[in-house]
Amino acid sequence: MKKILDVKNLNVSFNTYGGEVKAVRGVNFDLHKGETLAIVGESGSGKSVTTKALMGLLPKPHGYVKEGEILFEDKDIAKLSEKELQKIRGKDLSMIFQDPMTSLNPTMKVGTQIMEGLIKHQKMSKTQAKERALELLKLVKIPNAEERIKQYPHQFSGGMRQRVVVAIALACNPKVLIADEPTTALDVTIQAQILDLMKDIQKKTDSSIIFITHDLGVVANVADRVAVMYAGKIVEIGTVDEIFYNPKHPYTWGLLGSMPTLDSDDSELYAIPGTPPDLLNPPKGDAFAPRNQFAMDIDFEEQPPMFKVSDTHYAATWLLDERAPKIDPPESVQKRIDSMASNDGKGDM
Amino acid sequence: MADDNKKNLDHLFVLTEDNQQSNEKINRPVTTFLQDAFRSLRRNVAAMISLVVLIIIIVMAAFGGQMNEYDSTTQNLSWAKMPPKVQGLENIGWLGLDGTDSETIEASTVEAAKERGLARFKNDEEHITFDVKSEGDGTEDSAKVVATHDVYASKDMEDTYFWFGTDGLGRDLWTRTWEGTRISLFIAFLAAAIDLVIGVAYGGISGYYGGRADNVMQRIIEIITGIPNLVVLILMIIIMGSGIVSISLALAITGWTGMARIVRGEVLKLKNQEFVLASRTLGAPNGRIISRHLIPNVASLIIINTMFTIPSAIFFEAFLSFIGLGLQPPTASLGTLIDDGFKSLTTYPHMLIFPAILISVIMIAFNLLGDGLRDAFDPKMRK
Amino acid sequence: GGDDSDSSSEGSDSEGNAEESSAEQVLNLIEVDEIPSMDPSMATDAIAFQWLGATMEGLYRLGENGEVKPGIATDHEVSEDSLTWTFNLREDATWSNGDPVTAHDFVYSWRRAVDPDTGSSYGPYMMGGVIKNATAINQGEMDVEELGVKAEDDYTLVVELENPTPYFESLATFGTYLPLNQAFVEEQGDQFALEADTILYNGPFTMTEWNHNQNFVIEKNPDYWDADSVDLEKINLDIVKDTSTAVNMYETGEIDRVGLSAEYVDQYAGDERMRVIEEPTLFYLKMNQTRSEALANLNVRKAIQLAIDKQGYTDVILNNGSVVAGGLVPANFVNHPETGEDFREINGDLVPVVDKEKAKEYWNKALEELGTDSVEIEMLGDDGESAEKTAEYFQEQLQSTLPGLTIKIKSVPFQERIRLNEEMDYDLQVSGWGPDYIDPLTFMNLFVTDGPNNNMGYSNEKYDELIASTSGELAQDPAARWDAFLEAEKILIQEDAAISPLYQRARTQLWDQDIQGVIVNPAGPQYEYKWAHIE
Amino acid sequence: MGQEREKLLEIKNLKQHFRTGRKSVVKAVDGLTFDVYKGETLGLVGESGCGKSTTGRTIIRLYDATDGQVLFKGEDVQGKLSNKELKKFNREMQMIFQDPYSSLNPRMTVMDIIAEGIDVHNLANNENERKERVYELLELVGLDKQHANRYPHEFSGGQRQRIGVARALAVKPEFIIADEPISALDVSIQAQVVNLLKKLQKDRGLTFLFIAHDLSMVKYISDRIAVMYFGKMVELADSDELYRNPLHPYTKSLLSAIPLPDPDYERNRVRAEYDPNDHDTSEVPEFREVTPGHWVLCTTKEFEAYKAN
Amino acid sequence: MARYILQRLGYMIITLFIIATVSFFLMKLMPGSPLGAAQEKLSESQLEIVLDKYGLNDPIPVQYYTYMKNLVQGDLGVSFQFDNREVTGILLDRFGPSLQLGLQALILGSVIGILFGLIAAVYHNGVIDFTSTIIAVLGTSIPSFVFAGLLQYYIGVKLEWLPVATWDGFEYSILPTIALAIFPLATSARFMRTEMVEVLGSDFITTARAKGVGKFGVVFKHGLRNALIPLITIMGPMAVSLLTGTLVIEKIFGVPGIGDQFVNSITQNDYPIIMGTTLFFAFFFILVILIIDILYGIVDPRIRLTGGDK
Ligand SMILES: Nc1ncnc2c1ncn2[C@@H]1O[C@H](COP(=O)(O)OP(=O)(O)OP(=O)(O)O)[C@@H](O)[C@H]1O
Ligand SMILES: Nc1ncnc2c1ncn2[C@@H]1O[C@H](COP(=O)(O)OP(=O)(O)OP(=O)(O)O)[C@@H](O)[C@H]1O
Ligand SMILES: [Mg+2]
Ligand SMILES: [Mg+2]
Repeated sequence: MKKILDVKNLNVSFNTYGGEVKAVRGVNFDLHKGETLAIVGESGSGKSVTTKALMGLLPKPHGYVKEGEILFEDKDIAKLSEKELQKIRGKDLSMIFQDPMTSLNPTMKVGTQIMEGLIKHQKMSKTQAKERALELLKLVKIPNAEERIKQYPHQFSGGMRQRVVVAIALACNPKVLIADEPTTALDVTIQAQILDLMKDIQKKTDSSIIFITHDLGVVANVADRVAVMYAGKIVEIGTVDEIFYNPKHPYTWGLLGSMPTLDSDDSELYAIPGTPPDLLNPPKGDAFAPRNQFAMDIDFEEQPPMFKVSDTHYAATWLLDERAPKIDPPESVQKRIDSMASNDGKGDM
Repeated sequence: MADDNKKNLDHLFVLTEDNQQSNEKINRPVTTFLQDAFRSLRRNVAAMISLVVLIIIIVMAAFGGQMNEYDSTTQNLSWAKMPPKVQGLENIGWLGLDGTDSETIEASTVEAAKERGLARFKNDEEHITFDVKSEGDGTEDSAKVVATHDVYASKDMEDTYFWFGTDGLGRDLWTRTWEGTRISLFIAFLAAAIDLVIGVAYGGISGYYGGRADNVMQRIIEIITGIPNLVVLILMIIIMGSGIVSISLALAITGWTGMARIVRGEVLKLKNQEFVLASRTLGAPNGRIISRHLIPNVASLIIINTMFTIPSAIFFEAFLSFIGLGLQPPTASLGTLIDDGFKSLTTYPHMLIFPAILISVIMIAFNLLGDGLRDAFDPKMRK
Repeated sequence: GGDDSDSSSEGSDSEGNAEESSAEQVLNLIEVDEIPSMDPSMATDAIAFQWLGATMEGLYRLGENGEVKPGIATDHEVSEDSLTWTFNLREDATWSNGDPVTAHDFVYSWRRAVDPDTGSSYGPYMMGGVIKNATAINQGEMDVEELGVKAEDDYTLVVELENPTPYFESLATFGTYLPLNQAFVEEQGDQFALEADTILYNGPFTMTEWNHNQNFVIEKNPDYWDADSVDLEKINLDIVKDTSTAVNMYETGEIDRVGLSAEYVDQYAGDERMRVIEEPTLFYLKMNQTRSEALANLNVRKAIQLAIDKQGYTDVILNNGSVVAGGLVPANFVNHPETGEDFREINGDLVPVVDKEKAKEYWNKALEELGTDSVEIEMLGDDGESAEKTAEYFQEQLQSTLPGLTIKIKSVPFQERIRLNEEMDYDLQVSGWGPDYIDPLTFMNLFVTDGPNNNMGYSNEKYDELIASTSGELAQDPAARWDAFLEAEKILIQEDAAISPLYQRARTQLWDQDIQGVIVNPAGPQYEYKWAHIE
Repeated sequence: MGQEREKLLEIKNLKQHFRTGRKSVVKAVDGLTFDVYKGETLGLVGESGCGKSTTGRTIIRLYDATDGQVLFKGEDVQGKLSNKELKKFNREMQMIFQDPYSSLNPRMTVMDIIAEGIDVHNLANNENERKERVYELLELVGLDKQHANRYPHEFSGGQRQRIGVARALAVKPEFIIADEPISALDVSIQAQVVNLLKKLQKDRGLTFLFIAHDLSMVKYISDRIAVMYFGKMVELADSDELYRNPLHPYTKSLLSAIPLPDPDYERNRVRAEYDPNDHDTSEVPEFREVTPGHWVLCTTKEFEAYKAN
Repeated sequence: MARYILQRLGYMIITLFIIATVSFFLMKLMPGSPLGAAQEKLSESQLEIVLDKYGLNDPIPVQYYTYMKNLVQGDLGVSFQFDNREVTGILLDRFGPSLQLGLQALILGSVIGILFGLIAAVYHNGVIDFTSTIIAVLGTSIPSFVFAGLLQYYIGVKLEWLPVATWDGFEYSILPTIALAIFPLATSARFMRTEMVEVLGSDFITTARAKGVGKFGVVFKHGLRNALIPLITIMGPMAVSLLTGTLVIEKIFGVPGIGDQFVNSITQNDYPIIMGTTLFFAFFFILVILIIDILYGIVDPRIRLTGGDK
């Protein structure tokens, strides 16, 4: 498969009153044509910042790419001027944001907001753009599109608004669609609809998707590959099956373990204790160490490198070092993994 | 990984014991909300400078009047309208603190201009110096002469210093300016204080009880806003005589509605916040909810609003002086001083400049401080 | 025009702009407020009387030095008993609508002024006690027809007076005595005198434009009987309230005359354009004897009379040419009927400018009499120009000269001051009086017992008698009448120290130097433009 | 089961209508009837805006019910109560709120926040006792007593939520309404709070009404689950029963929409969509017991069909 | 919408009625008579006659009744100080210049202020931002009469660019407009900046940028309208005070406006004008607030104007 995006050693920092916030610290990943890469990780782990850097949307001047390259079709986005970026944004790279309530301009008609990108990038006339906008609204299954196109965002429900956001993002058939928690604010039922919609469209247009979420259920649903972020780093990356059925990083264990399944299971959930680190002063060693049940002394001294598990699966934990004691995932996590395996094929009901 | 690196670290590959316990600790020192706000205020240079300036002004308002030998009421007509003169600064010409009055005169010839210059300063030839700027060719206003009159010398008062000069009754303006500042600040603080009490109580009650009470109370506010404050002020003056109290009261009577609106709006928002609901589920009485939960959370807005009330009260007082409804003499306020000085703007600019600068500095400082506080109190702006 | 050939100031040869006499005869002036009324019966204030005077003509008009010049009346006869005045009117005077001005117009206007239905303030004030039955009519006790004024024929007006009034001639120049065209007034009804075209003019000028509160235009009246004497074609008036604005307008040449406040007088010192205009308006300190025990004491009042340095006050604070006053009747106002000497010169300064030693003496005596060593007195101030400084200054002067005295300043809005005055609810106040007609009486009757302007509890039988005699037995003996005034003034000021004279007001103004022949009147309209011209 | 157990709370035909305009009325809760047994956790699920919070808040008297009864230990707690009754009620029933950020007063120390109930009900005789109680509670929810004199903004979401729990526990309530206590929390933190609640229930025999829209969590923590749709309850059953045998189409659609952290499962998922128009509208549906303990909102026809199943 | 406006107008009538009543009785509390200095010259009985003419001797309830009755018929009475002149006419006359001046100042001030604020927000923390902050703070910190006086002296007298004062055509209105505009300018610049900075940081702006919308489009098409919403709130009362005349500016520039008239009538005890003006101000105030609320609805589609409370 063709690599459409290649992120190399991305470092993003913010200058704040308190000092430099190192929000992203050396992130590497790539994206192939037609695939969906999910990025998971808890709040503040740098997911959004990473994607904003991809779009060249870091808040200037205090947020900046400190180091690294973002190669999109061999151009380094980090080095493009604002003007050049404007040409790419919305056309080749497109983005859906987390909160449908705030990511639409409340004072502009929904139709106009969809048409804007079309007029700009596809050089369409107003009428053409309007037609296409209608088409898009229908594509995202907005009933009564002819009526709705003239309405304002507040007249839409949350789910419909998010569909509008999706329509805007899809307007110019982008090569890469970045979706930053597009369903977090939505109900499960609506979330399911949006996810289906995205998958559907991806199939039709063969675009690539970077999908950010902290909901592992969603990941399991949409992703081909998964990157797990913690404290500004990717701590584990692999195919969706590798991550779910053979997780190697203790943080990934924590994430999996803290989600109950629908199977009756009265045992305690596996909770990750403590709170995430302060990125103003990232710890010396492994940032996850203080919350890691299986932390070793080395974790407090040295940052772990990426250990290769398979060709597609890497994890940054000293536990994978040959000198480390052999540690298995905690019982509750293991049980969950096992039960998932046994669940196979029983998904329909 | 380099090989030697590995060796050195071998011993570290053991599980750390008791890792869990430590991480629920918070290592930062305890900071109250106010400390936190103040800390971010401290980073705001403009606001901090304003704060320092205001403190200096307040100290000067309290003690500045006592820094020289003059008092604010003793008159001496032979000392009237003397320009400012300051020890040490009298030789720095452009500061204008050298105790001279000067006037640029344009006439057709230098002689004519000089003659008018002499007349301008009561023909006190001995102490007038001329600086011919342009010679002139006999046509109208072609000659330009600056006549400078050494006022102190002409009165044989070379060793006397009025730092800000004197006013039309020969009173020391330094003393009067600081006393005026004191009065202006006092009026402003008094008005703000009354404002605070009425506005906060009214807004709080209106917002908290809501419903019909709120509706009625809001209509009352509308009516009060509809009655011009000058009418109220005149009534106050007539009932209580014109003075600090009546001006502050008039200011407060018409001014509290703004505060009430703000507090009401905030209380309306706050009263549905979950922490208030939590308190209600615990059975806390209304009094407790208002005093422990609502008021402390509106406090920052109240402080900010007060920061903006104070300068507008100072302004209003100045405005009243301008339309002749200000304080009664011989009490000075910045307003009366500016009004007084404004009349002599072109002849004796010193009478206007010092109080005008002071009022502007006070206004700027309160505004910047208010802005700074708003930023400091607003958690969105912090980080 | 006319007979005022000796124009006041001549020297405008300083600059090279002495252009031909064909200068445009236009004056640009400002007025400090809107004209409150152009209805002669309703007018009460200086601005109204100023422009009524310019656009209308009564029996007579004031000329140079307060001399009475012929107006609609050419001359008059006075009866033996001085009670009947017969005016002969000129036949060539017309209203601006072409109607002739007749004696009936006067009868109508004067009746209207005292008619209680009109609700005039100045009608009863100016005519009451002067024209026969005026007061009774105003009280509703008699019919207006019974007013002592008759049109013998179209051009003969007979006026019957209540008392002999030697100054009636000058009274007849006053705005309230102007004639009105009955047909026109009644036709206009409510609208009368509200706009420039709802007024009829018979004076040297007419008002051609009146944009309320903004500006108005006065133009030469071609139908005026003496139009030949009128040079001025037009006066443009803007309403400007702020002194510095006015000065700025003068500086840019937008207006031709401006009044200077004390601050500006310094700035323009030595400027040739400056003119000082002395007015017969007198300011004095009223001392209310009814409220404060201290002020009821003669020595306290005498001390106060002497304690204030009035010279410093006029020179530094007022700084507008005002002069210290030594009595109640201003200087250069009335002259002895025989010798022509000035009233003030004859009676001299009844109190010195200042005498702090003497003041202290009186004060100590007074304190002894009062049996106290501290006295508090309230001084009422208002919010007029330099009123604040005045209050401050007097306070300081009195307190520093008279130990134990505390002066509390109470400053209130103008209307409130009038009320407090009326109710005698004050101790001290600065008050001023400008004459309504040219006779000492306009000042002297202020302080008769219960006089409308007394309001300070002053009462002296002798004084009352003397004043009464001037309108009674002495009315026809000018010299004796004069002496009565002299004596009365001494009683008021020297003996009783009822008031403390302060100063006689002057105004300092900048005038364009080519303006000539504007007369400043002692009473009535302040300026007379009929004979003005621009060189 | 069910019937023999002691009913702690009985809700009968509860209605809560909000007047939003002159004419418009939002029927946030429209005739709920259900019981909560002593010691159980009843989960309440449904999509956003279906009236879950309103139900909770009405039960605890934050709103005055438009209609219906709330019997707590057999006594009606709606309507006018005497001060004493009210105080007692306030101690017996408590609430944990959704938003860990807005539910703690930012101007109060943790000590004062937790002690508020103690203060209001005079549960401590002196300052020292008050302090000890707060320390105890802090420890109970897994926090350190050093935290007592700090302000809420210094805590993470999970810690804040635990402070909220401690506050509710301070008055030793029997019944706690937890209104989406974890939905605003990070995944890695959610488990901390859920574990805590579970532990509390086990140790202290508390009764919970657990409101959430995340069915998997609800399933994990609840004994029984009630499903709400537009102000009405559509299904109520034992959690296993509901999961295994959902009857109402809405419940089915809800269950089918929950994404599970299992890629294989997800790949094969089939979603059931719910269209309220599919119902027979000629008859007003009623809440009926299909099998013992399993209630569904249905018409007679549907009822028969369910029964047959 | 129409229903909403009707309802608001209904409220307005009630409010105005109360204000009329309150101001009527406040007037009765004001001491002194409207006759001014002339009254000093009258004897007691003459005074009575004059007071009778104005109906000031009637019992207060009667006066109140008469006043209200006339008010309902749109008759505000006649002025005391300007003999026989109708208050309504005076107010309308005087309102013209104030309205013109106020509108000009409002437009000038808010347009420039908004531009300033916009630029400052876009170049957040730059030199322009700093400069405009300084201008904004100075603009609200210098007493208006000082500013007006300086403007008149330097531009009118020294440079002779514009007429010094009086009211005689458009060029006469320029200086007072500038003097009057400085406050709205400063205020709107400050508000605009704060709001715009906030709006520019919001999600939908990021969405717009993600669409590839350029800087200009982001600021004007997306930012401006949203930042205007809070600005409208403060512009309301400001507009009222500008449009109803500002005494100081009117006095200094010799503008025959209503602010000047108002103070004048207060010092002259001209009750009918004071009451008339108060009612007029109140009416205008409520009207402007209503307009503002309607404007809200236009600028912000989220706000629906309904008959209910808002
Ligand atoms: N504008 C900014 N200024 C300073 N710090 C920032 C800014 N934006 C983000 N950060 C910091 O960067 C870090 C990563 O933030 P980011 O928004 O990428 O997190 P996230 O993984 O998207 O979290 P969430 O799940 O809450 O969206 C956080 O610590 C945040 O505080
Ligand atoms: N005070 C109120 N006034 C008017 N309407 C209200 C009020 N409170 C809630 N509502 C309305 O009642 C309905 C139910 O709201 P509720 O908050 O109970 O839903 P919820 O199920 O808790 O949703 P969520 O999952 O979003 O918390 C909503 O449509 C809401 O808009
Ligand atoms: Mg994010
Ligand atoms: Mg809820």
